[in-house]
Amino acid sequence: MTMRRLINLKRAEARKIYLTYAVVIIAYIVCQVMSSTKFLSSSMRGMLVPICAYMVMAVSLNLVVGILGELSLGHAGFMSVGAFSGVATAILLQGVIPFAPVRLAIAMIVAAIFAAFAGFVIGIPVLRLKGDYLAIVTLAFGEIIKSILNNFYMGIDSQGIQMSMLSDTTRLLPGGKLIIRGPMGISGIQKIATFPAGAILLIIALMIVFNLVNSRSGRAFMAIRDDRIAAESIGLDITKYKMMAFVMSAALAGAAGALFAMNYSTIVANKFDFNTSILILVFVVLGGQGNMLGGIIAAAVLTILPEKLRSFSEYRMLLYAIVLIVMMLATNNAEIKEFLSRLNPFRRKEED
Amino acid sequence: MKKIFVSALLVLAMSACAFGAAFKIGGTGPLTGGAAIYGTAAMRGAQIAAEEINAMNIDVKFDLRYEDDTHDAEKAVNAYNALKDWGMQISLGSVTSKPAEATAAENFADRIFALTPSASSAAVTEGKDNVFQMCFVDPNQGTASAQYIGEKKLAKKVAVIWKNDDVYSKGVRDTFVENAGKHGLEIVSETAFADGNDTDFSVQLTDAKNKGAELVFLPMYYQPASLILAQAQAMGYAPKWFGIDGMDGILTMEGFDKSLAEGVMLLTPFNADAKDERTQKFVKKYQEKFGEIPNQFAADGYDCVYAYCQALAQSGATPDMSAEDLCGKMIEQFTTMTFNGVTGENVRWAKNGEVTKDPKGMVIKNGAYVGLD
Amino acid sequence: MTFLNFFISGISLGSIYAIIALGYTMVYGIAKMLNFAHGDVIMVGAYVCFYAVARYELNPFIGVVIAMIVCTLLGMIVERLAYKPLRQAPSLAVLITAIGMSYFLQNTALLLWSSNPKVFPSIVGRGSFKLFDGELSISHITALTIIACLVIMAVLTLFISKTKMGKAMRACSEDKGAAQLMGINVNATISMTFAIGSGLAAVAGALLCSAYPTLMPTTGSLPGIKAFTAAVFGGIGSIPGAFLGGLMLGVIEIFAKAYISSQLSDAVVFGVLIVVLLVKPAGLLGKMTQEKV
Amino acid sequence: MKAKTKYVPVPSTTILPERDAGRSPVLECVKLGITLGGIKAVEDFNLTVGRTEIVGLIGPNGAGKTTVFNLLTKVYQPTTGTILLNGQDTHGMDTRQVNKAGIARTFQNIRLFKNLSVIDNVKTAMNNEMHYNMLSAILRLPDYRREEVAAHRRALKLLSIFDMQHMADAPAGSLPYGAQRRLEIVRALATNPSLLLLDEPAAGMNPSETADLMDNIRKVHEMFQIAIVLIEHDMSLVMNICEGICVLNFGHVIAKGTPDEIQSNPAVIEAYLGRKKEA
Repeated sequence: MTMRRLINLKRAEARKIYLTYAVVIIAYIVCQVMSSTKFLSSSMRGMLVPICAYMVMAVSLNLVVGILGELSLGHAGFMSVGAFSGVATAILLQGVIPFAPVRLAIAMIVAAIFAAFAGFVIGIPVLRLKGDYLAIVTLAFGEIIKSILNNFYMGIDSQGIQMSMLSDTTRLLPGGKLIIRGPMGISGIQKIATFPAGAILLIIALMIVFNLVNSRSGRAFMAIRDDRIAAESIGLDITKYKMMAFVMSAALAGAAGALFAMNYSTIVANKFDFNTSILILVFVVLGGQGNMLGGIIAAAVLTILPEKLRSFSEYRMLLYAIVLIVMMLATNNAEIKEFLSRLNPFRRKEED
Repeated sequence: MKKIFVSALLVLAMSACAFGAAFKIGGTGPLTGGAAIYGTAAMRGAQIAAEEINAMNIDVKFDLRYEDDTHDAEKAVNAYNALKDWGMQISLGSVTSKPAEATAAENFADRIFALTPSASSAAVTEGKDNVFQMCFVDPNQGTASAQYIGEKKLAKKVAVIWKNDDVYSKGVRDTFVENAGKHGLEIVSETAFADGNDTDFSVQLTDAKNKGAELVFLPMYYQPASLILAQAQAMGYAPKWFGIDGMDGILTMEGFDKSLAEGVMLLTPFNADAKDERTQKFVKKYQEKFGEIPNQFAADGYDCVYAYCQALAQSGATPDMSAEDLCGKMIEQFTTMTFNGVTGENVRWAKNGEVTKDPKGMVIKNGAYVGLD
Repeated sequence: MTFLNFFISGISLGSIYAIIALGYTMVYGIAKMLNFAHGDVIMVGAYVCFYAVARYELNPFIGVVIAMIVCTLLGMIVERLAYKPLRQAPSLAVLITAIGMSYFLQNTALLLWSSNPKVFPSIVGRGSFKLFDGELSISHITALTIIACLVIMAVLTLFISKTKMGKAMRACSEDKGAAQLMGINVNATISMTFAIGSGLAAVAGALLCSAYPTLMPTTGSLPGIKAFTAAVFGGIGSIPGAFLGGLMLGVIEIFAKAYISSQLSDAVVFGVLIVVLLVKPAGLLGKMTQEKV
Repeated sequence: MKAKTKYVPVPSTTILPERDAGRSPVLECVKLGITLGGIKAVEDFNLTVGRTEIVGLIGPNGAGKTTVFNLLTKVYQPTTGTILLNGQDTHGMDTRQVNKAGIARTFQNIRLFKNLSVIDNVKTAMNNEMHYNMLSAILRLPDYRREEVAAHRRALKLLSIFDMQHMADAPAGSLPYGAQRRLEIVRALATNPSLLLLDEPAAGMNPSETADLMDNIRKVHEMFQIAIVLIEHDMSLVMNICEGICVLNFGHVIAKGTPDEIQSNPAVIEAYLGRKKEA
């Protein structure tokens, strides 16, 4: 009996988890079918992979913001570390592993490891801080990562991998190839990221986060979020659990970064700036903190929305801003919520 | 909401199909965000050209559409796909370099011919037989600048200030530095800046001044350049200034004190003050329509559409052809034809998509460009 | 002497950060929200001032006053429409709304004033004070910015400690609920804070663009983030802290460029910020609040 | 109604209940003191608690009672003095380590994990007795299942002490006030403490709830055979349940003894009870 309860852990919550998986899988099947029957526009088809990457980013940031309860404003930094290390790995493996999906998988794993390491290094100082101060330090680290990658050069020649900072002093031997070129980033990337790969990564990310949340670690994260002092008083190691969430989140962001980068032929560090970090935070907040499905849907909606607004030409981004503000007001203001629910003729009875 | 949407669609549809069969030509560029000025200018230049051509009594008609890419590779690919959905047959690529690299890869894969007005990095055309540039490729600008300064004996000791997170600036700077020695130049000071710290240049200027640079090379766009000139004047530093095509536009900034730019030299293919009829006509039209003097981006956009016009007319292509068929015809035309436009006479293209035209050495005198030489 | 010149440049840049940071820190101190649209209000202020001075040829100081009025109204409208309905909402929701507002202002400016950069006419001319036979020069605008900063800081401090409204603000910053029970109109107080913060933004805009005279719709966003960093650096919520943080950030940035690497200066600035926060987790002048158990 | 505890002196100048006299005390505070914001919030605080003793900590508001708890649990680090827990000096330990060493507490203003379910609140407190790692959790390996099942069973058992097993799945924040207080005690017990600190467990309860609480505290004491220190203003509860009482005023201990002794202590009556009667 206990075992069954455990699998069906907290019925309402379990329902939500299964619903999330179901929505993702159904959406994947629908998109895949529509895509292969050419029913989907090029525009939508082109966005499938980045949407998957953003969804994984939303899930990953939700672990820190929604579950652990700490604000991070530098999440794009981990995406960036993942993108660069992942793409570099894929390029290095180009001759070794001809089968692209395997190369992609390895690249994503390497990206996750690099990003996790960055998360760990950053976590050491960051996690001693609280609230807005933690947020500003994550912002600072995001900018530092960007700044460093903008000055980082890496190439390969017959003597192995050469690296340099500030300017290209790798002095590659003839036949060598400069892979990361400072501010010019990486060019000529083979586009091996695919929609199925994105969907699989998303499912894996969801499994990791959901399973983690329903374990002793996840309970510890949420306990720290709800009341740090009480959490300490029952013997939880705050720093350890914060670090765990932070590193796991960074690893997922790294994998997402690799997926994202390998959907384009070129990538630069400036792409992963403060604005991208904020965009991902918007997904999380709009979808509801701690609500994975909400974050995923918000990621899709906010990625597609600016594209659908193209017909408004120069008013496009203005409308986007207005829609964003209105959505925030509608989902967070009690009176407006009430007003909207009165407008809805199919209003169901009060939820819970 | 719905009404606005419908009417917006109507307006678009009307502007599109007013001439019956037309070539669908599309491009992406930053129309919003920090780089909006470049995309907007290129789009407007192209619009004027398309309008002029459509009003002419020739068979080639254009249906032009520009999409916003906010100077971002991801959004550029989205914009490109939106154009593809619309039915784009030939492409103007992207306005800025990094987005153009991303869309060029799509152009290559989809076999849609592209002629980018101003994306100048070498990686845009590299390895793609159907992507061409209207502007100089960055490395050439660096080489040409070094050569020019060396040959004209403008200076021996040179300082370089470049933008560290910008593909364009970096590309020009790299070849300039590489070739400087060859032309007898000594680079005494090399400093950089980036987004977010592009307001104060006292350190860069002091470094150049203290190391005795007689000439400062500014491979960058005109907006930071204008700040550099103002700050140099404030600190009493007056070397020779040398810019590249991105510097063009500095004189048209509203409120700019033109005396600051006195004596600034730049290599640019376009000069809004040129006396030839073609340029004057274009500048006049642009001013009438948009209330501003066109910069080099606008001129590049304008020339792109005219170059297409010439190529399409010569190849006898018709708007009912598929993008792939047009692509083949365009490759054939662009590698063989010679084009005269506002950004240069006798413009030719190499097989790899790079343009060959004479950069004009300009110097700013009394608030206007005067040809060097 | 080069060192001193760099120092002066740092102070000059820092004073701009400081004046922007004052607005951030004040709103944070009272409304407990990071108003990311603050940088864009600065941009609006600069544009209004630009049009008043360059197009309508008004006296620069009248231009600044007009900009202050416009920005104050703008601040109050923004607060009323976008932030007030979220008074009870989680702080992150307000943060995101502020970011939406920032996009909104930027894109409105783009439509109204186009993306073409405008060159801002300095409100005090481009001259400078020369010291030590011209070896050392302090531009008028730097001097003015620092004086403006000090005056604003002094006025704000006096306002907050002496006036009734100021006391109400302090009460709200300590405990909104208790302030309400004491008969303070919390909503009005917060609106007032936004009004003052936005009025300051107009001054900051005029000074920012006088010192670094190109004006674009995105002009406010990056200095805004830097200034926000400065506010945290000095201890967010603390008015002298914002001043000190701004100046220090400017000096560190210039020194990092001059003596470490112009390419990595941002990384150095943020690195120093991190180190400072590790040593003083509430910023230079911030107060560490102990949670009551 | 209540068996009177007999106190006997033990070698180290303190007295302990007769049943604990042969065993080392669970807690010994020697000259404990702390200065907060320039004020000596607690000074020269000495207290010895026997293995299974129930001690009441009373005193007027602001006397420093909660501060003593905060010192014991290292929310504040004491400026002077030593705390020996099970004979081990807790100097340099933090809250978490003190908990591992055997102190669990509740809070004056309830501090539950409001968004977690009741049973998850309890299971979170069992974290230190679970050992499966993150990988086991993500892959749901056998050790994850085994330990989770065991934890679940034990959590239900603990909840049933307070008759709360039926509300296991409700969010903790949605519970009525009294239930929240009880849940805090269950959560504290789940960490297997040897000393339980209860900070005003009956605050805000009506007399019948208080009576229930009293029974529950006794039940816990009997079941787990642990020491309990409680801060309480409800004198009937304190006098009924506590074997030893320590009275604080202005950060100083003004009296120690059995309930009878305290009730008749003139200093206490003057400082505390007396004033209360006048009021």
